[in-house]
Amino acid sequence: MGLVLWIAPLIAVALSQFAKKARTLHAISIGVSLVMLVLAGYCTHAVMVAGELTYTIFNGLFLIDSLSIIILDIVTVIYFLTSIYAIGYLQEEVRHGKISSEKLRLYYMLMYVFLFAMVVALTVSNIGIIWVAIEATTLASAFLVGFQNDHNSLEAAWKYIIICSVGIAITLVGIIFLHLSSVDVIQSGDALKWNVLLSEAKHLDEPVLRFAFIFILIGFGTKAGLAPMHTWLPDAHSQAPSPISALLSGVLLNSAMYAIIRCLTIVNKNSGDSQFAGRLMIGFGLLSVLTAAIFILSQKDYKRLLAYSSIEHMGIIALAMGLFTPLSIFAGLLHMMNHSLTKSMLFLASGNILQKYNAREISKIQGLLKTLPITGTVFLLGLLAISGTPPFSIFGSEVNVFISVFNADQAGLGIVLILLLAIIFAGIAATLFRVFFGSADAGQVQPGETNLPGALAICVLLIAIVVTGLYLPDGLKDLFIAARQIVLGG
Amino acid sequence: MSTITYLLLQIVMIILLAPLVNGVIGKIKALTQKRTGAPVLQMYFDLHKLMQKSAVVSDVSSWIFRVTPYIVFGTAVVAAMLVPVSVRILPDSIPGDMIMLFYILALGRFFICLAALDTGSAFGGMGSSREVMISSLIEPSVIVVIFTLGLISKSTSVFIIMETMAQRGSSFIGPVTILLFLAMLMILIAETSRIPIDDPATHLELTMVHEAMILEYSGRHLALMEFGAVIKQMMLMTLMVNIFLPLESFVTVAGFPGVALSLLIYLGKMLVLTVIIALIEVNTVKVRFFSIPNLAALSFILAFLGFMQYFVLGRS
Amino acid sequence: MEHYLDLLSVLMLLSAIMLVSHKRIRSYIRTFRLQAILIAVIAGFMGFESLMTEGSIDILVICVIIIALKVVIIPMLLHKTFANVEDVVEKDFYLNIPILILMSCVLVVFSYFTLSGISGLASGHVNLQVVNAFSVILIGFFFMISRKKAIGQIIGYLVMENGIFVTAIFSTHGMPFIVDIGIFIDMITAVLIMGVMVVQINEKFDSININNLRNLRG
Amino acid sequence: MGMFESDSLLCLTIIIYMTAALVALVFSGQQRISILLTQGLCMLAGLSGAASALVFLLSKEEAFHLNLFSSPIPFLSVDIAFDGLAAFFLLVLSMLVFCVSLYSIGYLSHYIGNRNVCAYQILYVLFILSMLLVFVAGNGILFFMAWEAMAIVSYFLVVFESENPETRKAGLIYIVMTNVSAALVLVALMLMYQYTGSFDLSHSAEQIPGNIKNVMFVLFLIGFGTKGGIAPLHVWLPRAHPAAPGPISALMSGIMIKTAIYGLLRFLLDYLGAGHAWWGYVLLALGIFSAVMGVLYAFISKNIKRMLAHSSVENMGILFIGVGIVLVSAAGGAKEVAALALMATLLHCFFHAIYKGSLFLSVGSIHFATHTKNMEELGGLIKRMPVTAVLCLGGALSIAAIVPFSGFVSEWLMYQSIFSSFVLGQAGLNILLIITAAALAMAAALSAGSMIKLYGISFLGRPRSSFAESAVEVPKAMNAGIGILVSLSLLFGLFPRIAVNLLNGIVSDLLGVPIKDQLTGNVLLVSFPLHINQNAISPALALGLCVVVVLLTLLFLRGIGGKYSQRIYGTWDCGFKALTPRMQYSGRAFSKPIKIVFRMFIKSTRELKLVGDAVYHPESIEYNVKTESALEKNVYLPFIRGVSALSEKLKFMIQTGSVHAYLLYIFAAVLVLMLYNRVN
Repeated sequence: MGLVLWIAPLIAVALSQFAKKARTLHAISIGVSLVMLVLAGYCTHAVMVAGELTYTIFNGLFLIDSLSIIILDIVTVIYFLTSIYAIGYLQEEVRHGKISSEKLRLYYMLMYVFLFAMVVALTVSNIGIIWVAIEATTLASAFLVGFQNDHNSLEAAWKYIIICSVGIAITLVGIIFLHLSSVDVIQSGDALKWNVLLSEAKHLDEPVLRFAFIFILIGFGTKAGLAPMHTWLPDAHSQAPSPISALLSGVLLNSAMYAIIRCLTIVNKNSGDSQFAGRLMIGFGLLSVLTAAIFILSQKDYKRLLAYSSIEHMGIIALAMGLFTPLSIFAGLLHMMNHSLTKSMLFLASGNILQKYNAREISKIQGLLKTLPITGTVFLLGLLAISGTPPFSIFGSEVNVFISVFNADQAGLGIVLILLLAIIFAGIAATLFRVFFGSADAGQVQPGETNLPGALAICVLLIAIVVTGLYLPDGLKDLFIAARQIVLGG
Repeated sequence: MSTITYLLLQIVMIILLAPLVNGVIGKIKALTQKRTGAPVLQMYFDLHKLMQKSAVVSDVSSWIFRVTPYIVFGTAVVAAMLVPVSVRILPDSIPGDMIMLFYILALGRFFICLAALDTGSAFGGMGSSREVMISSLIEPSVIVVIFTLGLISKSTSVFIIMETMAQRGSSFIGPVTILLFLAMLMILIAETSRIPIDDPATHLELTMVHEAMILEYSGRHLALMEFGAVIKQMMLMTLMVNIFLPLESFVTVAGFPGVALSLLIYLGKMLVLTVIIALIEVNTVKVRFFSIPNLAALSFILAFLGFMQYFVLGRS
Repeated sequence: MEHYLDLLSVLMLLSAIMLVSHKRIRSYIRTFRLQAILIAVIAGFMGFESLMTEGSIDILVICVIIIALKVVIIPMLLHKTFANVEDVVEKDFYLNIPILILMSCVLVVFSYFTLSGISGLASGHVNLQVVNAFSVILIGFFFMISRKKAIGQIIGYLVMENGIFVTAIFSTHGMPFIVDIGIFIDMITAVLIMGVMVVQINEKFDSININNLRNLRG
Repeated sequence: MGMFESDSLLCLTIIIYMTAALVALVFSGQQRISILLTQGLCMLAGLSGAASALVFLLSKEEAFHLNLFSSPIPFLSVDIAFDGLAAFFLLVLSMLVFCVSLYSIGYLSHYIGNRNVCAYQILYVLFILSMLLVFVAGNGILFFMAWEAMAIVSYFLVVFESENPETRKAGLIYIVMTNVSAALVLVALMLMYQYTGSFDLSHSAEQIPGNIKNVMFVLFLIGFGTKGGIAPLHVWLPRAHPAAPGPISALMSGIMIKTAIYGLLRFLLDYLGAGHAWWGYVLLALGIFSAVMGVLYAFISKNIKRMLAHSSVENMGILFIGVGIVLVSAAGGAKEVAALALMATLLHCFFHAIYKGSLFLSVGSIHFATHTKNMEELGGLIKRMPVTAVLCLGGALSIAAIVPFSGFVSEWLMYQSIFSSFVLGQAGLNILLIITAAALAMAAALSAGSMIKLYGISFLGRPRSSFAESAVEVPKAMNAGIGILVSLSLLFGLFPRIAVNLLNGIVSDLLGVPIKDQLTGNVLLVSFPLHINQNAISPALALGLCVVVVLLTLLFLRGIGGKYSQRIYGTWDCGFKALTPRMQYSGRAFSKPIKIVFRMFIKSTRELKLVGDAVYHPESIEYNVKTESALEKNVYLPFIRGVSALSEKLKFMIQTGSVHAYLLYIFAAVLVLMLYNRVN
């Protein structure tokens, strides 16, 4: 049943081959995303009951536990909302003759491949396959990034594919050494399986493992957008069509981070403490937040700004994971969810803005609240949420991160972190708040929402982040706690 | 009981004698200038005449303009009630706090300044603007003087301060008191708008401050204004003489004769102070408006030095 | 036969350094093919050995794939893609060739220094081979940075991949089979996509000089 | 919990506020109804809030905790701790809210049709609610959440009339400064957690080591000081408060900046327990600085709302002086003095909220009637808006600390507490105290001056523009709102004992020394037989005397001069016969002398343009003076420029756009980490 998760996107690819009209394409995409959502729900249920879900075929290659199911749920939910949004978005694009219906099919097929790769990455037990899948996501999304096929998007795509491929290649080195560290312990049958590696962690060859972790961290870190490997991210996220940006920021970064967390778990269990790996994670995390702060302070392009804020939040997550205390891990996982929902909401909203004003420069946008009442409001609240303002969900997880930092007697680190976040807020306020006020020159912009499905989608996301700001369903909380247990090493 | 007698005494001594001071000052100035000068009681005649005249009121002005004279006069009188002419008769139920004394005067000043602006004439505005500057510059030294006196007598109540000074007997002349006296003298001059701060006799827009504010007034309003001003002056002078020249210790007899004697002494002291003020008026000229800050600063420095002296000389 | 492998690994390294010293795109591709052949040989050796000892033909299969992919297909694709610019001499480097070569030697030393700390690859032979292979990775990476044209990046990426593969095969006699297959599929698609993009870049910017791609900054 | 106990009333209040927000949302269609309902509900909530506070303060209940909601997310829970301090600030808030909402019913009428009333009202309610939560928050995180919410919501209210770019700039400065300061507060709270292991504000702070306490003090000082607009962190205040709509500026100046005082008292005095004397010294110094700075700028500003905003800075300075004395004397062990100073501080909070609220509201009425905030375009309003004029005069007298209004009482208590703290008798402190007193005196005189300017220029004389010419009296609801505040101010001015008795419990809670037994005399009389001075004031008596005197005078005059007769005639014009409004003294001219005297603090650039040929016979002369704060010019602007320039520079240094550079970063990262791994 869970295996349908792998099959469904492939079927969708096949179907969209034969689809004639745009409407059918949209229908297929909604259908498949709905199927994925249902399946994810099923798996979640199964995992909640059994703790993990696996099948005997491919000797247990398919394996989901609470950690992966959380990310998987995020993926499917955001993918679903994005595909709702995409309908309106793409229709608008087609209406303006920006893309032909042929390209529409290509878009959807690439989307399915992207989805497939991502789901595979989250549901397999073999780190090697995870690597393959994540590389595949790069390849699938490279064209999506360059979808507009103008100078900038092409440049972005090129940088994206080059840097990410290199990064992922480096990961491969790490995985080789990971394998090397386990050859004499684990028989070749379940080599590189993270569950086996985890259970055997104590017997792995420590120096090799550490060596491996360096490369894995840098490699997957490149994909997760940790500074200084983040450089592809602002370009790709700002140039990609907004639904893609939403997926990249809300989903792809998480699955890369997921892979890192898996390996982190193994390394820490192997060495018994989080000294070595923790330091690296915290270092990269803090560096990312710092970079984001520098870049946000004087940002001229709102999509880039959002991209940098993704870097910031990935940094926070990495930092939380690096601390490796129960609280910090819980907070980090929570932050992954909150950030994904909020950021994808923002990117979707920015897509509406881009289509309306057809300008990326902040300076060219005015009177947003008047022009796009719904999108504008959501965008404004989203900005507040992303910069950690109560009562939105990100505040909750950020505060928990802070607390765990101070709890670990890292007062200095905590102070730096808090101040950097304050600076980032100041930056966002200073650069971006001006777009909401005043009134757009009636010449080229006429008020009114164009993308109604999109408006619906972002509203759903807004409600989600407001609710999760103060409340978590018990089931979800149990999942997070189980996941925390897993990260802590079972 | 004592309160009633006190009030009566205050009314008689301060309010009724207030215009006389101006008369005396005027006379002394005239004599020093080899003139006969107006009679000492001139101001009484003026007030009487003014009270009978009908008032001319600007059509621009509002009720503020009309009520101000009463407020000014009222506050002056109330203030006068708080400053005993003799420490032998003190009220038991009137709290006379020295800070409050100046804040009561502030009420009057507030309304004078408003009334000056009420008629929409440039003179009024000029006057009140200048008045505000002078008063706010002199205020710090007032408070320092009050605090220092208060520290000496462990209270900021006028009565207690006067009593303590009186009990200190002949040792009243000391560095602290002298410095404070000089500071207070400047405050007095500033508050009563006399030379060198302001010239009550002039009506030249370059120089006038207080006169500019009451320029629009006439008839009984003017009378009340003038009267209020002299009461205020009388009150401040009383304050000074009873604090800085406490000759009570020379009065040995008790009871009514004692009171009478101390009142006589009080009149004597007042005469002395009047002469001092008159001589200052004669021998100095009105300073440039923007040198008034220097005078204010000087008075503040004096008061501050007095304060320092108090601590340096160990609570002398 | 270990010393054969040593020899081959050293040849690998040499080929990598040779690559750094080249200036023409055609010679890039030629050198890459040479390196691919070396890898194929190594894989052949290893595969033969493992066939003898364990009776598994995984590595031989992979050897075949390598020959098919790296020796035949990819160079062909590259030739096709860069047909029009093959003979252009790449002039402007960030650093001149001798210094580049010197730095790649430094990289070899560095990788020896860093790897020598790892007890996991204790026995000297493996150590030597792994060090060589690893240096190939670093040099490939370095090559990517040192060349300004798109082809430079692609070749460098491929060389990295070679190095990684050899490292894998030297240190652990290959990854699990399925992983290897996946890796190859990814690699070929990656190269394909890069190729396509190079074509697009070429027609958009009418040059494959990556330095022109600098609109997105800050 | 019975119906009329403070805890149930408190919950009721919160519920009513929530319903108010809901109602505003539901009735967004019919704006008139929604205004009536929402503001009405707010008034109701104000009443019940005040009731809860009063019940608590009068019945001397024990402080209580309520856990309204606790989230599955760790550390996020709405638990309320209600003690005397909270009750007091709740009381102030509720009284103000009641009057402001009453006022708003009239004020909002000119939003109907041209503004989003629904959004405004929801924000308004949320603003009040967040402040309420700040006061009753039981744990640090909730406190911070409420604090942050307050900042954000108030930001949106500040920029509500956002068509004016100045407003947006003000909003930006406000949001940035307030958030950075909030971050500092958060750091302090985190430190608190790190050492005590709990965010509970009633938890003891013993485990916190001394140096950390000092760090926390500095953090709290900057954090709360910025919120309270204490100089030199006040730059946002004179911009934001004038920019906001009338009722909002009343709330902001009236109560929001007081949250800073609440924070200081709550954390420094209640939580950290007074601590060192130097904390007090710092507060004193800051207080003096902002009192003088604030009043100077208030005096010279010609925008009526900005003048009031500056005067808020001054009053925050006075409050800081009060807190400073509390800390100094508490650290010095002179509990009575501390109690006296605390009482003075609380009273000043209370009264300033009342009269500053009334002033901002009446200035709002002026803006409502004339659509200008510029003093130089006003004048003669006393004839056109008689009621507003009377009410505004009341407010002006109160803030000028003039007998018999409430301003004087707290001012006098301030003087007395300064005077009392000489018992501590340290040379340095004595000097500082006497300077404080002098500064306070000058500030009081100057603020009286600025009120004379405000009132005289805008209400008296002749109208200086057509706006003022055509002004009409504002709706009754507005004047009613102001009226209540002014009469409260007069009431407490005449009978200060009421307020003092009310607050006595708080003082004894916080310092263990009830101030009550230092009070003697009847209700008319507040006197403090402290062991160093027995002083007394009785405003009521003074007023009574004054009235009697005036009546007697009237009789006397009647006796001498006969019936009063007057002749209406033009103002004296030197026979020139053509006085125009432009010949009146302007606001700028009024404040010129002070401006010249204090020129070292006030940077003003003037430009004189002679139109026409010769210097001797110009056709017309244009004279323009621009006054700006030396602080902003020399400190803030350069800083901001520097930061943004740096960011610009680094941006292009790092994100060069060259893929080679990017690869190089990764390469470098690999090499560095390998080295790192090798060397340890």
